[in-house]
Amino acid sequence: MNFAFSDDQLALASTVRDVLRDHCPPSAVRTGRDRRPAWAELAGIGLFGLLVPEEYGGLGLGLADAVLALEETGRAALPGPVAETVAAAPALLAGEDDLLTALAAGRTAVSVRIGDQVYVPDADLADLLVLTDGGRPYAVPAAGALLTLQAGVDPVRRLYAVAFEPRAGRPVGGDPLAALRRVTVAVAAQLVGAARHLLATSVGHAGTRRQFGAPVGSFQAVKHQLADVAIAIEFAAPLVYRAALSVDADLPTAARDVSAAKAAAGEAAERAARTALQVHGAIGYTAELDLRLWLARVWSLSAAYGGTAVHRSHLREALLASPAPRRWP
Amino acid sequence: MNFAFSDDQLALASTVRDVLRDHCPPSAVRTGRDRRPAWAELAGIGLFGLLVPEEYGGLGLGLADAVLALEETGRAALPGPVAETVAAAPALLAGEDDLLTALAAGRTAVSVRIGDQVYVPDADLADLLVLTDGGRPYAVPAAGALLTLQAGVDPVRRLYAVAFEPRAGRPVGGDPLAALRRVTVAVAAQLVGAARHLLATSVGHAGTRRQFGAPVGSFQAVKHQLADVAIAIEFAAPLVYRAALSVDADLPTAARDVSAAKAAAGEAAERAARTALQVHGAIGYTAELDLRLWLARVWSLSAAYGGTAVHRSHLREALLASPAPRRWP
Amino acid sequence: MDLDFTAAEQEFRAEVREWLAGNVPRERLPSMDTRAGFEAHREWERQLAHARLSAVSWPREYGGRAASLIEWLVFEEEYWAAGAPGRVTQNGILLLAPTLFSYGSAAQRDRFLPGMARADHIWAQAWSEPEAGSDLAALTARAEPAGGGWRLHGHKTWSSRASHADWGFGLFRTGPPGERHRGLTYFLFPLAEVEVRPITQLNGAPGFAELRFDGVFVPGDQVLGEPGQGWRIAMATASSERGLTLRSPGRFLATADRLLRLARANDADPVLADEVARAWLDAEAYRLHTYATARRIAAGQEIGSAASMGKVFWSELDVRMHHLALRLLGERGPLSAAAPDAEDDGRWLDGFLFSLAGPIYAGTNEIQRTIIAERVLGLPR
Amino acid sequence: MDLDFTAAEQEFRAEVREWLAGNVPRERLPSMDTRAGFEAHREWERQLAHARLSAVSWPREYGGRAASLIEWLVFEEEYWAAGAPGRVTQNGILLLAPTLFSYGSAAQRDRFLPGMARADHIWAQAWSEPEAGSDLAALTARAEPAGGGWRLHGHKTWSSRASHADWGFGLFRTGPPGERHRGLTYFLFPLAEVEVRPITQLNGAPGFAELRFDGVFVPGDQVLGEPGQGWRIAMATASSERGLTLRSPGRFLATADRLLRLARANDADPVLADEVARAWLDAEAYRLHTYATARRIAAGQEIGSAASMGKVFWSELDVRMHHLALRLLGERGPLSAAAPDAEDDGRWLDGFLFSLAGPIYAGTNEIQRTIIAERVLGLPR
Repeated sequence: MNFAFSDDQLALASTVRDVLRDHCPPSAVRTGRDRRPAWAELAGIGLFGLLVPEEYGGLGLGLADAVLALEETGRAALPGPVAETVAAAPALLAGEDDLLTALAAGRTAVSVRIGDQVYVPDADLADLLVLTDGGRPYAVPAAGALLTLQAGVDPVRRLYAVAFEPRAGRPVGGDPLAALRRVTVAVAAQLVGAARHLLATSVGHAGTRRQFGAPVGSFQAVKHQLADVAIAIEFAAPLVYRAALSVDADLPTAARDVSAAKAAAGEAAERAARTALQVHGAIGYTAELDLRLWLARVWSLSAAYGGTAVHRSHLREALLASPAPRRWP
Repeated sequence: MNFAFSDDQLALASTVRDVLRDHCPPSAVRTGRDRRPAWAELAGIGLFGLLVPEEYGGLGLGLADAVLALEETGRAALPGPVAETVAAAPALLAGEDDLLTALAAGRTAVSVRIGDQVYVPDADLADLLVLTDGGRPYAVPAAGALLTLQAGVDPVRRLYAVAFEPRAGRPVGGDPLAALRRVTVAVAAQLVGAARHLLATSVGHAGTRRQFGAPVGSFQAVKHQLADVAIAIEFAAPLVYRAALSVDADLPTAARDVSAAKAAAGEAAERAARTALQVHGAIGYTAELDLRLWLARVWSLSAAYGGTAVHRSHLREALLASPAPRRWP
Repeated sequence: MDLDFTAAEQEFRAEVREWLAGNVPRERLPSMDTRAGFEAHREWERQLAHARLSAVSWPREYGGRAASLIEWLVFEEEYWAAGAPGRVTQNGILLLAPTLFSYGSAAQRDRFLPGMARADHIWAQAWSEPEAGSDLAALTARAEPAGGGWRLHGHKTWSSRASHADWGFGLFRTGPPGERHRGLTYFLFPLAEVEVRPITQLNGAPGFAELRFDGVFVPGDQVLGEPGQGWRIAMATASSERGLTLRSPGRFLATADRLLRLARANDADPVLADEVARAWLDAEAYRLHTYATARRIAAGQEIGSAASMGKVFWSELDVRMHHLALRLLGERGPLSAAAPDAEDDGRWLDGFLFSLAGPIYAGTNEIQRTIIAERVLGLPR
Repeated sequence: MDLDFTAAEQEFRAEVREWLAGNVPRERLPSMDTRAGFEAHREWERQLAHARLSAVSWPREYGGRAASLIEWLVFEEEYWAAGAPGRVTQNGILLLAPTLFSYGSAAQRDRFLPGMARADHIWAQAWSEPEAGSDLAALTARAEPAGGGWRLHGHKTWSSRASHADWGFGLFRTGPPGERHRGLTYFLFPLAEVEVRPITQLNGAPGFAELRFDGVFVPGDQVLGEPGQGWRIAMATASSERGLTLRSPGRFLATADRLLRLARANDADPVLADEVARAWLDAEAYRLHTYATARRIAAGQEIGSAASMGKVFWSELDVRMHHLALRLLGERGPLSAAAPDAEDDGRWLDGFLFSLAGPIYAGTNEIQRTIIAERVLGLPR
């Protein structure tokens, strides 16, 4: 029992954070999505090969090794299909030597449509799409699919309806369920990261913005709202980290742990977003500040791969179906 | 459209309040339940005959005329089966001339077991019990029933399991459903009254109790909690008053309006109780203060005649069953 | 106590309903934050005014029909239930006009009200400044005396509708700086000479604007009330803003009905269905509460700080309803009007973003809760 | 990072589980707030001590088995899952002992710890005073020097277990009055000479007591740490009180499991079932969080004010779980142990009342949230 990240895991996250600080500042999120800022550098440190087996040039690690790094991509609101490329693609492309090799080398940005998902996030930024059709996954080069933008609240993480000719797709042998679980945990980690950014930004604003002769952060009502955000994040994060371990080990509790992670991370992040806006005032969702980019990301990600209501409903059924649900550990 | 109480309705409530201030102070609630404090005086002003037709010596009024007076009985935590005697008995005993005459005269305290209720509140303080058996109501003299105390959190509003010989009971011709709706609204009104008392007591305590060199009520966190209690009461009360009117007019929306009233009043009162305890600190539920009597009453009444969950479930079904639920008014 | 509408009230409701059924545009008008949409909304308001429905509670001489408060509430219920367009005239009719009735001169009323009712002049409010959001007494924009009038200087922000409106109203400092709520004066000014910079919101729409005043001249007869009395007068407006007239229940009833239909259409999970039912009933509670308040106002009672309870209640209900809708829509929740698959032309998302400002403007809900605690409950400052 | 228990941890768990299965009393012991119940609990603690399970994390010389923090958490999980009795020794073992280990002399440890582990001496805490509840620095009870020791005067309240306990610990003012947190001294004293008045709670049980000190003599070797250092020492205790040791996750996991069974047995409405599932998972989150915290402590890191987050989380979870149980029970919810129909001997109601004190004691949750905001997040005071 050692529920703490290893030095290697921490070092990777720290490197990713440094890369993102340098190559994906808020200005890059605001105006640079189409350039996929920081992707080349992240490829350089091997982020996209983390979960790819070593025989294809990857690192053969697990989601638990990547979860903190993914959290950093959420903290930075990194544009592009990161969760899909890092977490879903290796599982979907299992056995496809050429595709895995390119993936591990960081040459392929991948987006996906799996599970009950209808839209493909950032499809326009992907090189390869993996789309399920009748439950079977097909790899489709981005050029071979018809993308229709479904514009939404998040100007950066764009959703697309995608049509493709089955003939243009190549059936791949991976496991859509494993991929869905991994990408859901990855998105939960990004939500935790985005929530941490929103909390830090709100604390910073509250410490300097003055109203009624004092910083707004000196008022108890503001303090307590921000404390509640901190608590929500503090107790959501361990559920996300456990889900990464459960999925890696393919435990019987994995499905439940994934739902618990996504629901808790989504709620913590939505609370962080609401509070950030309340603390900042109406300026918070205008183009005057970059805060809106994180707010939008939270609303977009919390609806992705099953919203809170869907996961809560799975959890209710899973827990009440059994007289004594198994715990792990 | 005149959603304001009439002068007569206000005058009755004010008289009841005066009577209770004189004859049912907290000391009487604490130690005097077995004497049924203030009952004789309330009989004197005709409270128990309000809903009894004039031909039997009653006032022939509606629940809307009594609802504020019932709220006062909740504010005072008046002991005894008041809601049952005022609101349920006239409907259950409809057509029973002798019983209605005695009821209107204030000679009969009545408790009841109707609907899905299992226990009879304050059965030991009642002269007459009206108990449904197979859906039919029977009037049973208190002496003819076997009472088993089901001790609970409220030392004043005591619950009893009641067994009776059907032969010992007299079938009565009233309407258990109408009685159930009336008594549910009556209890909702008492919950509003109890919540108002808890709020006032908490405000008083917060204004005088000092910690960290200032009254605790000067701290924003305490202020905002008490403001939320005030808001909850402010928006629950109109639902209770409307339910009284709906039931009086036997409108198609009556069942829904009753559930809305009970759920909202129960939640407001439970919030008032939780906040009162938090503001008072642990002394709040000890015998050092009388506050505990109101806390206990709230927990007891909020579980009576359907708890919040039951009524919320009715409301959900009623509202989602119809494409455009009718509004009244 | 009764909840039945009088025959006159029912007749009025029937008239309004019939007129709306025949006149509400079938297609959603373009956003009033665009020039074309603004003018389309102005045209709609002119139709309303032609039917004497743009300001029903005003005296007939200014374009109203002297409707009672209850009738105004009935109008609002019918208006929003009919899916009629948002009111581009709202800042004038609901915020400024009550102040003009209370503090304006007869000449000002005659000059400004009829054009406001007819939407010839659409008004924007200009309260906040970058360093004075919730804390209005910290205003620094100033007015300096100049031959027969004043020249305005400074910077206002969060001015809704200002990008396309004709006139503005707001407070400027005429006394020495730093005097907090003393020495403020209430001005009415045409926007033509003011530099207006739109502020883009999350949904891409410029719902607000910044105003820069660089010595704009305002004649003396465009001061509302006496110079130096601006704070007292503005608080009266703010009180009506927070009170009955800012957000009538009709809006929330209509949203609640749409939400219920959405929940049915999406076969909502029981937990979401429960929250939908609760929101629908909260809208009812707000409506009933408002009827009771209207009665108290009609009976000459002050509602005072109790209006703060309503503001907290409706603003948080509005957020909850829209957030629920987004959750019911799942993956389609975040889609905007421009998305082919967007539900109801993206109105749920637009409404969600708009609702989030509710707990902030017109005095944040934190300020309202403190007001409730201190002024309604009497807790120590 | 891994969540698998080591072989040693699993072995320890198996041993504890087996011992508890063979020894936990089948019948619920009488309430420890009665004299008979108190002694029954003392007997049970002696059995525990005999198996070296009463204070597993202590060194062997004092009756423990030098268990790691993780093993202590495992012990707690098994203990509460087995439905074992409440710990009448808790104030001593969990609150005082860590302070004795940090600040006590070797002689004091030798004198007090073994008797505490064996339940020969059961300890009560005496922090609060009538005018100093959350605000401990306002204490006024005082100690005056007297030949080789001190005489205690004044009034303490909210002393749990004091009605029947053997010893007490608390702070008394040895410096001038009104000096706030300066001039306080930490005393250990036998309760025999103290006047104890039980405080009756809502459930009729005297869970707390008032203590009146009328010149009780305490020899100098019953001062813990140096005179005048009481505040610093007490804060260390309060920090351990708020931290890991006050409420181990085991308790909440056991409550969550019971709640889930209750929901199944009562065929819970989906809305209640949803809240039950959420509470069950919150207990899991608290457990995982605690494992991570234990690891940080074992690695020599300070947890500091972060403990406040745990206190808010578990105390509000505990209220929520018990309130849910009462709602699931419907009309039977408010029944107490004395009612023939009470579920589970009235434990849900007792637990509910007990849980309501959680957000109040050991620093109210309002105070904790302020600590989190100021010390964890760094917001201005």
